[in-house]
Amino acid sequence: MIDLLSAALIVSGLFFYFAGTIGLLRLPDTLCRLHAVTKADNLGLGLLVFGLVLQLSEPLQILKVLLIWILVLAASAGGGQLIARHVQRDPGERS
Amino acid sequence: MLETSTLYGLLGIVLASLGLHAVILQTDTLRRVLAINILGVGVFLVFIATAYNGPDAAPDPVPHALVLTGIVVAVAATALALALRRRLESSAEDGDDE
Amino acid sequence: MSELLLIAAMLVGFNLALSLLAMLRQPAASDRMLSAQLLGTNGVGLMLLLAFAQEQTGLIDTALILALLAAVVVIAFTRREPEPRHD
Amino acid sequence: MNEAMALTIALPLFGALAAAAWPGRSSVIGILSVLLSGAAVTWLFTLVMTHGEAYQLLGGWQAGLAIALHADFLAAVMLLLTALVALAISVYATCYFRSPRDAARFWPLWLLLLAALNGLFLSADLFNLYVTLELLGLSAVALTALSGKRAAIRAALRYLLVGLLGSLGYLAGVAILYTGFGTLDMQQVGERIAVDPASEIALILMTGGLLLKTALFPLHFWLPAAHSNAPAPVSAALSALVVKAGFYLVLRLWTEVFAEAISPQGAMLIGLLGCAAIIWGSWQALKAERLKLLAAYSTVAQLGYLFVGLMLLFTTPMGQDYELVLGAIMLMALTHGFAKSSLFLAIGVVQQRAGHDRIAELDGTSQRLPATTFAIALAGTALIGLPPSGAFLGKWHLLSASIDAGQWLLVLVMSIGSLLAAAYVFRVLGHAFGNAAFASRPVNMALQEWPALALGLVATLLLGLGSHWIWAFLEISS
Amino acid sequence: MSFDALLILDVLLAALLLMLAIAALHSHSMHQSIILFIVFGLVTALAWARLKAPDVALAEATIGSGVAGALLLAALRDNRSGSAITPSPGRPAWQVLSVTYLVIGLMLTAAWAFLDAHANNSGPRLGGLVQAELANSGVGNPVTAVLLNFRAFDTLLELAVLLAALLGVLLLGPARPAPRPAGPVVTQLVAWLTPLLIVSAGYVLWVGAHAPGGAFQAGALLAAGGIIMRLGGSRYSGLPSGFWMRLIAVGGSGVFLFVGLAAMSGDASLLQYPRDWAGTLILLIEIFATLSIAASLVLVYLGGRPDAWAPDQERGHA
Repeated sequence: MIDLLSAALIVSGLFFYFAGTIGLLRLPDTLCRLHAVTKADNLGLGLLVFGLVLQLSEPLQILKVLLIWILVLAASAGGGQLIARHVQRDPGERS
Repeated sequence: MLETSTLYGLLGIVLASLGLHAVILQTDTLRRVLAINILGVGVFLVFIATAYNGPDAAPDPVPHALVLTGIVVAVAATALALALRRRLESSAEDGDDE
Repeated sequence: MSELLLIAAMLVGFNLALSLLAMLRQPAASDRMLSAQLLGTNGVGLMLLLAFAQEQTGLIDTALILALLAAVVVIAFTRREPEPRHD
Repeated sequence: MNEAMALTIALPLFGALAAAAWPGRSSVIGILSVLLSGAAVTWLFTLVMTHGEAYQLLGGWQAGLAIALHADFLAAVMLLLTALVALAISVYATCYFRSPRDAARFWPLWLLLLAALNGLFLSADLFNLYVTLELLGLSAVALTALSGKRAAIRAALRYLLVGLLGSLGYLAGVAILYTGFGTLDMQQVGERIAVDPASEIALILMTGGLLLKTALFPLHFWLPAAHSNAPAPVSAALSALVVKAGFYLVLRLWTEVFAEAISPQGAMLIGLLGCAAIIWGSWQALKAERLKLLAAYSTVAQLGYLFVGLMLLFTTPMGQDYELVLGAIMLMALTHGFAKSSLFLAIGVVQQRAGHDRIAELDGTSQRLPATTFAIALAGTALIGLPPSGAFLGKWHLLSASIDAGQWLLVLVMSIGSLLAAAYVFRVLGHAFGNAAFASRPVNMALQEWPALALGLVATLLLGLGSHWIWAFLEISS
Repeated sequence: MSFDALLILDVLLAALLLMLAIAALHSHSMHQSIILFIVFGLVTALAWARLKAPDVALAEATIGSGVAGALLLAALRDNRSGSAITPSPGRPAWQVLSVTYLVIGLMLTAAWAFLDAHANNSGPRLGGLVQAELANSGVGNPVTAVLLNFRAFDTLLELAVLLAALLGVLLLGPARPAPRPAGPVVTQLVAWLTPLLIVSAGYVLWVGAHAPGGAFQAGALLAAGGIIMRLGGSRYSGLPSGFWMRLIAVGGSGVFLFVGLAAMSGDASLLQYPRDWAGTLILLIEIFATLSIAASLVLVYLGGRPDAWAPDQERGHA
């Protein structure tokens, strides 16, 4: 049962990973890409992380795996803002 | 069937050759530094590939330690090369003082 | 289960390659950073999957460190001194 | 015995750390460390002479797992050369780097370089040798850049990239050897080596990497700029010691590790490159307009003799003749070490006094700097290979070995090389003993003139007249 | 089935590394090259993980990709002409061709020799010896045992190499000027990342005794903390000044050498720790090594000599 749930989470995580990359390839404009891509990606990693956490029993390991997701979320939130600013500073750079 | 350690070992040799090729032919210092680093990674790959003993056995730890040493040496050399380059860039206006 | 993990790892590997292609197609610096961030997330995911698939818990630490460094690299990428224009 | 080996590496390393931590006292710390490590080397040398080879497994682990240190006669001789030349250079450097700021920059790196050299001569582990090579390379590069002049920085950057390429080539060979033989211990690898692809390609990669670092023609392109743009004491160390380290490793690898895998064609190739180095280096030295450049090209040529000797080593059958050639190589290396450091230190004095080192404008140097001019003459005698210098005997034995082997090309090349060397040395001396007034700055430089003179005397008199002990000892130890 | 997936992953990683290497070496923009190189480091770390070398993966991520990447990004700003690409003068065709043929020849020979050596290596390897002596080494992680006990002499000299590079950087002129104070987002990020990096460095150092990790990875993590502090506008990244700065930089090799010499009593050789004390001594050495490595990496990141390195001297010569 747990294995099944875990597998389902991992598979849906993969789906969002691919969605993010396809967004990066297909969306027309940097800011659009920024929002769509980071969201899809973080969701992908999040689902993956929760799928994997179900396989663990040791609290420290669970904590570490969850921390990974939080870190990536925070980094992409900060990074997203910084990149957005970079784009606004150089509007000519948009493609 | 292609064996894992063979695959990575050969990859290492190809990467090292790419690095060697670029370090001889490129003229830009930064790119040469990159090439040296990639050459190094190629050599490290050969070490780690020969340490690999298949999916179920423990690998040989000695090459792992050697590569760790190699990585630190590589970053030290990179730092020195970049500092020399910085000095060269910043004194470019002075002209030759020799 | 471990088969699923391996296949998942393989698929994330594919995704990593796709992201790289996306990155090589982008000329602008900000897009490069975005793709690099994406590559980082993929790398963290792949490292985690490898940790579970190969049953090497030490790799969880590595994934954690990668996640931390991804944040560091974001700062290093975006924080650039004022310089003569046009990059 | 074991303490002596450990101390020869540990003392300069400790000195380097102390000199880096207390830059204000770096000269004192530096001289003290050089003296102490020189004492350790002397101790080790006498131990090797009296008790024979020393061998130690570090950490007390078994062979293969541990890094082995090994002091045989060859290593002991190289250590002694390094200690003596280092002492002279250090005395010279206390005056050369007068400002505390320059001294603080020079001493820690110089001591690191000495630690690397001593470690390289003693180590019997293929990967440990890589680390010593890198330590040697990075400290040598940093010292080359010491003057901060643009030409020096550029030469240092190129020296660094070439050196890294060389050491990575060496490391690639080690990786292949580990794949094939599963060990890093030189002795164990030597036992397992065979005529197989792994041994051959490892031989090519490691030798190629080291030749790049040793600047054997045509891989010498980086050397003249690096050696002629470094400060005088650094140039002396680079030419006399650092390039020798690369040759020493090639000699060791060829005779101890790869002996089985080396083909006559391989030995021939090295010999031919040596010949080309002799002719090309001497010719360029003759054409050089600056004294330091002349000395640097002369190093290219002198390295050629060592590799010619290496080839003869592989065409000579084991036995007394073999020892004669090995002794001749050692004598050539020693003589060049002392002579070239003497020459560079003397050039440094001239350069400081005259403000330049353009050969054509150095008329009359002998009137103002008699001791330094004498040192240049002594060094020149050794470089040409005139009696009574050590190089005379060395060349003599190399020539007779070539004649025995029927290698007439070598005889011809060595003769031409000596003639060219005579020409470039006398060109310098001709100007130095000229009558024109020598424009000089009044500086008291006694402490700087003496080291060059002492080194020159060792190269010509001591090594020439006392060289029979090398062969005497080689006979005992074999 | 599962084996196939693994093989495909291996081939994918190999192809990625090749693509990244070629792109990094030949891309038109240097900025792009450096980003590609950092990604190359990331994928290399994955390859190490795949080859069951987690210690190396950790080191590659922190040092090979992280710190080296930061160094390269900083170097990119040193260009006089901004980061604009100066079209490099091409090499003559004969040079390109001959070097290419030479390198291809060398590559094929090396590949042939590697395959031959790999197929015939049946002799004993060092891994078995390490396992046999691991219980006597004082630590449980075999890689740490090799680095700090069996082959400790390598590691001691390696710290000396780092010191040589640092001293070289210091003599090449003044450090880069401190960056402008950062904006709120960066300040915020730095404020919560730095403590995390310090904690994780401590964790990696401690865990290295029995699991992947150790002084070099920990040192690089601390250095990463120092580097982002610098990027956030701090001048010396919290390093003390003068004597203490120098002492931290040389402390690692100093303590290592001191312990190694002190162990050398009676019949014991250099670096032969007393067996009961091995674990403690290794931890002691690793703590100082971590601090030294971190300080050295931060200092080389500054690109030159900070005034704080030897304030007395700088004042005397100003």
